[in-house]
Amino acid sequence: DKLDDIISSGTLRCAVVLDFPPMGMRDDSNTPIGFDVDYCNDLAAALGVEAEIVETPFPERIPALMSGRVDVGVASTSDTLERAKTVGFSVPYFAFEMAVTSNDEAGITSFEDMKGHTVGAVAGTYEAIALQAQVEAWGEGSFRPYQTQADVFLALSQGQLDATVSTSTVAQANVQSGNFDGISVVGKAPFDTDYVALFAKRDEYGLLNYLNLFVNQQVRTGRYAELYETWVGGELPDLTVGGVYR
Amino acid sequence: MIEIQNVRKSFGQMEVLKGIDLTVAKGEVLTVIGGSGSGKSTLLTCINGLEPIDSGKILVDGTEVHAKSTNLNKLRQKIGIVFQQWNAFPHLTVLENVTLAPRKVLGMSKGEAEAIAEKQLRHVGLGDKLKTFPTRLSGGQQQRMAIARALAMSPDYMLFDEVTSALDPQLVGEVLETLKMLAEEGMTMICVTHEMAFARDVSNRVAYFHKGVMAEIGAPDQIFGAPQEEVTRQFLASVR
Amino acid sequence: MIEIQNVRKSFGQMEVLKGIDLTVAKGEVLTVIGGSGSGKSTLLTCINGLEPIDSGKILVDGTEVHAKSTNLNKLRQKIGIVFQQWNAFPHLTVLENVTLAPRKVLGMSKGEAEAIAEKQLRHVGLGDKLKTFPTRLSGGQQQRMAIARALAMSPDYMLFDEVTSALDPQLVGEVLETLKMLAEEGMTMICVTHEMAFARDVSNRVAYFHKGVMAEIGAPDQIFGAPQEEVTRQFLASVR
Amino acid sequence: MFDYTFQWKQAMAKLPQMLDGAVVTMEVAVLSMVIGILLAVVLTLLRLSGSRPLAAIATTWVEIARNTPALFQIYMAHFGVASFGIHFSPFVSLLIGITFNNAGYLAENFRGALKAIPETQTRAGRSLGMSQLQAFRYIILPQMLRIAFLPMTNQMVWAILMTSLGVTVGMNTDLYGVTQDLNALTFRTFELFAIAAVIFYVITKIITLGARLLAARLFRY
Amino acid sequence: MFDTALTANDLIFLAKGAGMTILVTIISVAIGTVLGILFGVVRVQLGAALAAPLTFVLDIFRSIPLLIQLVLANAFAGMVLKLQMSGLTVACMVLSLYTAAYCAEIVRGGIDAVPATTRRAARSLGMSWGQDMRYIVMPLATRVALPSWIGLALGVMKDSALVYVVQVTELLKSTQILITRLQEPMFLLLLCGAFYFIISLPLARFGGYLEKRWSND
Ligand SMILES: Nc1ncnc2c1ncn2[C@@H]1O[C@H](COP(=O)(O)OP(=O)(O)OP(=O)(O)O)[C@@H](O)[C@H]1O
Ligand SMILES: Nc1ncnc2c1ncn2[C@@H]1O[C@H](COP(=O)(O)OP(=O)(O)OP(=O)(O)O)[C@@H](O)[C@H]1O
Ligand SMILES: [Mg+2]
Ligand SMILES: [Mg+2]
Repeated sequence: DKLDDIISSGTLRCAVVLDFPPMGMRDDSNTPIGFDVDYCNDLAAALGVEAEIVETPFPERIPALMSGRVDVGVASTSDTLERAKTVGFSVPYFAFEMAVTSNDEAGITSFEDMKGHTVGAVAGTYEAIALQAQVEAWGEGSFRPYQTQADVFLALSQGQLDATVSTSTVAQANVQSGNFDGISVVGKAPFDTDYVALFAKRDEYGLLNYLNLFVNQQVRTGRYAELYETWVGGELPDLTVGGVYR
Repeated sequence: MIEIQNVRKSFGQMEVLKGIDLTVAKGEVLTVIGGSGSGKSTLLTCINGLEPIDSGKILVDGTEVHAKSTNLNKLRQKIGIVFQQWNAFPHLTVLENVTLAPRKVLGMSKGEAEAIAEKQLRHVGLGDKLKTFPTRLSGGQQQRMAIARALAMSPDYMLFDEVTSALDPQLVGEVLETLKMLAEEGMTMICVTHEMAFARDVSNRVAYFHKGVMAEIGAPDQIFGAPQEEVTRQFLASVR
Repeated sequence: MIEIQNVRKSFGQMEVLKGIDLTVAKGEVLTVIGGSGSGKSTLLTCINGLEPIDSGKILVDGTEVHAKSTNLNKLRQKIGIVFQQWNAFPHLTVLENVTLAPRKVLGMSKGEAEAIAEKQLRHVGLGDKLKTFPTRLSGGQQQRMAIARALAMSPDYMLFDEVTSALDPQLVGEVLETLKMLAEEGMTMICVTHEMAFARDVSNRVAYFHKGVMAEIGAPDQIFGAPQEEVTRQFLASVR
Repeated sequence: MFDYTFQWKQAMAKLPQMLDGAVVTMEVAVLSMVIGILLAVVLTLLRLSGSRPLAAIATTWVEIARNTPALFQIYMAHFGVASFGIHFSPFVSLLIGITFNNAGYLAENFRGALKAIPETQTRAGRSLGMSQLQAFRYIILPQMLRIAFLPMTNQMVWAILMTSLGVTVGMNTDLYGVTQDLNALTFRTFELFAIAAVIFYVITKIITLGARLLAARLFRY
Repeated sequence: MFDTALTANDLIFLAKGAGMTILVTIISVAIGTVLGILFGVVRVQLGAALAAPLTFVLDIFRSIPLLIQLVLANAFAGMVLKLQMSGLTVACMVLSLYTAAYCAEIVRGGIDAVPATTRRAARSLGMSWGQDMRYIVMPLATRVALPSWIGLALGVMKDSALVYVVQVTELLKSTQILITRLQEPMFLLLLCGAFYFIISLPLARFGGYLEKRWSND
């Protein structure tokens, strides 16, 4: 099966989104770095193979897997039920709070202030789907999906967007990077915690089982906390949900 | 009256008209003959101001054609011209070809213009071709249409530049007949042509052009019967 | 020997050859005359197998042209043909035009082919045009080049299809001279032509085609002097 | 080998949404063509104007339009010009990008078409007393449009295909954008895009067919 | 605008993207041209009626956005056929067929432009079909087709900007990556546009020159 294939091929190909700091990004020499990149490297090491980072834009993560271009996704992918009809998810390996970032000139200070403004997010993400639904519910303002997180923040700093909802880690990283003038994180978005999971083909039970155990081990060995401290910092998100079996 | 006074014109280095003097009176039919490149076409396009001149003067009914103040679009309305080829507007029907200028230039209504156009087209024998496109016409019919088109502007003068020379021999006759008819009606005309029989029969005077100079001008009998100049004699011998 | 036996050929609905019988002996010069659309060109292209036939037989030196087993490329090497429109290969020089087939079809070396080509080109009076491109040649020169090109394959038969009719009058003579020269050298030839003087002077027999039928065939004196058929008489009257 | 289960039913349920997207796609394409043709006429006139600076502007436009990717032009219309504080909505950015491209290619076609119209046509018009502009408007332009009609049809098809690039500037109401959004929700990539492909194919066929019928009506000569 | 954070490293990164653009273009144009010649000749040889199925298939590549072709080919190869293909392979396959579809039309036009009488003359000298094709049709058709073919090759280079959807990092994608890091969109986009322009313009001019030269004789 796939697990055997990976081990015998000697390479693990991970889909990673590289314009999603601090989860995935590039350093000054344009080499991929970030939480997801390290996570993939850890997984490869556990399997005893070489890691290969395949950059995929958000909308192309699942197609890349389905088309056999990658073996697993380590791409901050929300584990929605709709998607689980197509791919197999592991248990969550990370959890995001959603934050609102706005252009200072728009005068937005909270999630509710976004009503009536032009807002945007990355096409195909959990927050984009939720935000678009919210804009439709408000009945005013407009929603724009861009292809990459970079385009979203570029549009935001250019003033093409008034505000965006993104994972709080990404928002903090981008605001602190100093690349974007005149934007700030102004609050939380009242969306459910966005649990993200590793994914693989849904009929690869062996591999999925391995991924579940791997996520578990990462937490148990403290590696999860270590990576979190390196790339994000602050209070470690709890990956468990109370009151239900997983 | 068309008065041409010492007109000179060059294309680049080459002097094409070398001081032409010529007057055409109202009602006169002047035929211009001459070898290829002698400047006949150039003279016609200077008369209606399509080409600028280098020196001299051309007066049409007293108006100086190349004066800055002259409204050429207006002037050209009284000078009809028909060229050797590519006259028809291929995208318009015969009727539309003829009504276009009266409507857009003279501002006639569609009905008015069509009435005039139909009259002129019937005049040149194309009364049954109104809705046809020019590409469906023979060369002779196309030339007659071009004549009707010029006539529809009610010009006082008509200039014809070798209107039959691109036609098959059997089509030449019908076009010459039309010219003859116009001449008989008293239209003032300058015809550049290679049809010597036409020149002899129809024109009041014949001018012979040679290398940019009007070598000789006179009554047809004189030019064809007793040419004064050696070059005229040679030319006439070569075309006979 | 070329034997044509009851050949029929249609394009779609239209029957273009309606049962032609004709034999051309070695060394003979046959001229074919006839109105436009009478099937003359079609017959020639059937003889060298460029067009299939519907029924009947064509034999060239005993080989049936349209038999499945016949190697047409081989057969065509002994039948040279020159068409009405100049069909020079525009991307090749005159010399290359002539050497191409000997080299590629007969497998001659470049030197060999060039020797033959030069001989043939000198033969038709183009000895000084070897390196020229055909677009720089006059129509008459292009036709002569086409003749040299066909001759370079050392054909036993030559077919000529109105080789002069697309030429300006002053160029016709030089091409007819070349044909005459070939005839005098004993080449077996079928010439479709409108040049009656040539037909009379050069050919052994003249065939008159009318609407897909060979209406009459005989010695030039007979056809031109005392045609047997009414249609022949009418045709000759119309072209005189 | 074919153990992939196609879910056409689920995808077909989205057809109405995709057809709505197709309407937006058509809007962008038609608008970009209409404006593009007008601009191309202007560019052509500028290139003929005899004024060097004007001709240079027109030529630069044409060369950039023809020598850089359409995607680049659209991206530039959105993110590029925003550096100067000029903001266009995705719809407008896409429209500007495609129109810029159309105008450039069409201007080049028009120039070729003009060459094919004999000079004597203008002369004939002028000698009837028409002004330069009238001669262009009533005599040259109609003939030019006829000669350039086939290239114009091709450009229209390209305009339709180019609308798919709108997603890069945040467009999600056109056919491609709608399809991509649906894909993000359901991940039925193959089925959804196959349906989109069929819709695109049908649209382009309707356009080429329509153009052929239109040509038969318009150009009776 | 001219003080930029762009480093030599970034320029190399951009150059790599440009290299990828050129690589994809060369492979696709090469394969596409060979296929296009094949399809074009087959179309002419079979005649319009018999070649209708081929014409239909080729037409599809010209009637669907390239972006969709790429996404579909990617999804089909991976999800349905379960082939393990790199993005580069998929990109080159799709672009090759795309090129072939346009090239077939160009080839057909070129062959049709060779006068039938010239081909008859060749055949009547005893040349076989192949020899006629090789020595007469090909050189003549090339004159007609080459300028359009150059246009096509440049078109493919520009269209290769879309292969980012199958995870191939070509020039425009590299530019976007740098924009992410450096936040100098205008400067980087101009750089990127200049690059396309610099490759395209001389070739386009050359095509125009050939067209002018050959249309005269
Ligand atoms: N627009 C032009 N630019 C440059 N040279 C020109 C132009 N028009 C005419 N000429 C040249 O001017 C000379 C006179 O030309 P014109 O057409 O007046 O002669 P023509 O007497 O009408 O001859 P033809 O009988 O051949 O019509 C010729 O040598 C011609 O080549
Ligand atoms: N390839 C073709 N397809 C259809 N019809 C053809 C074809 N070639 C010739 N024809 C028709 O066959 C008839 C005979 O043509 P052919 O060329 O043999 O006449 P011809 O005697 O050579 O006439 P001409 O003196 O005009 O050359 C004509 O009506 C012509 O239109
Ligand atoms: Mg003249
Ligand atoms: Mg014939």
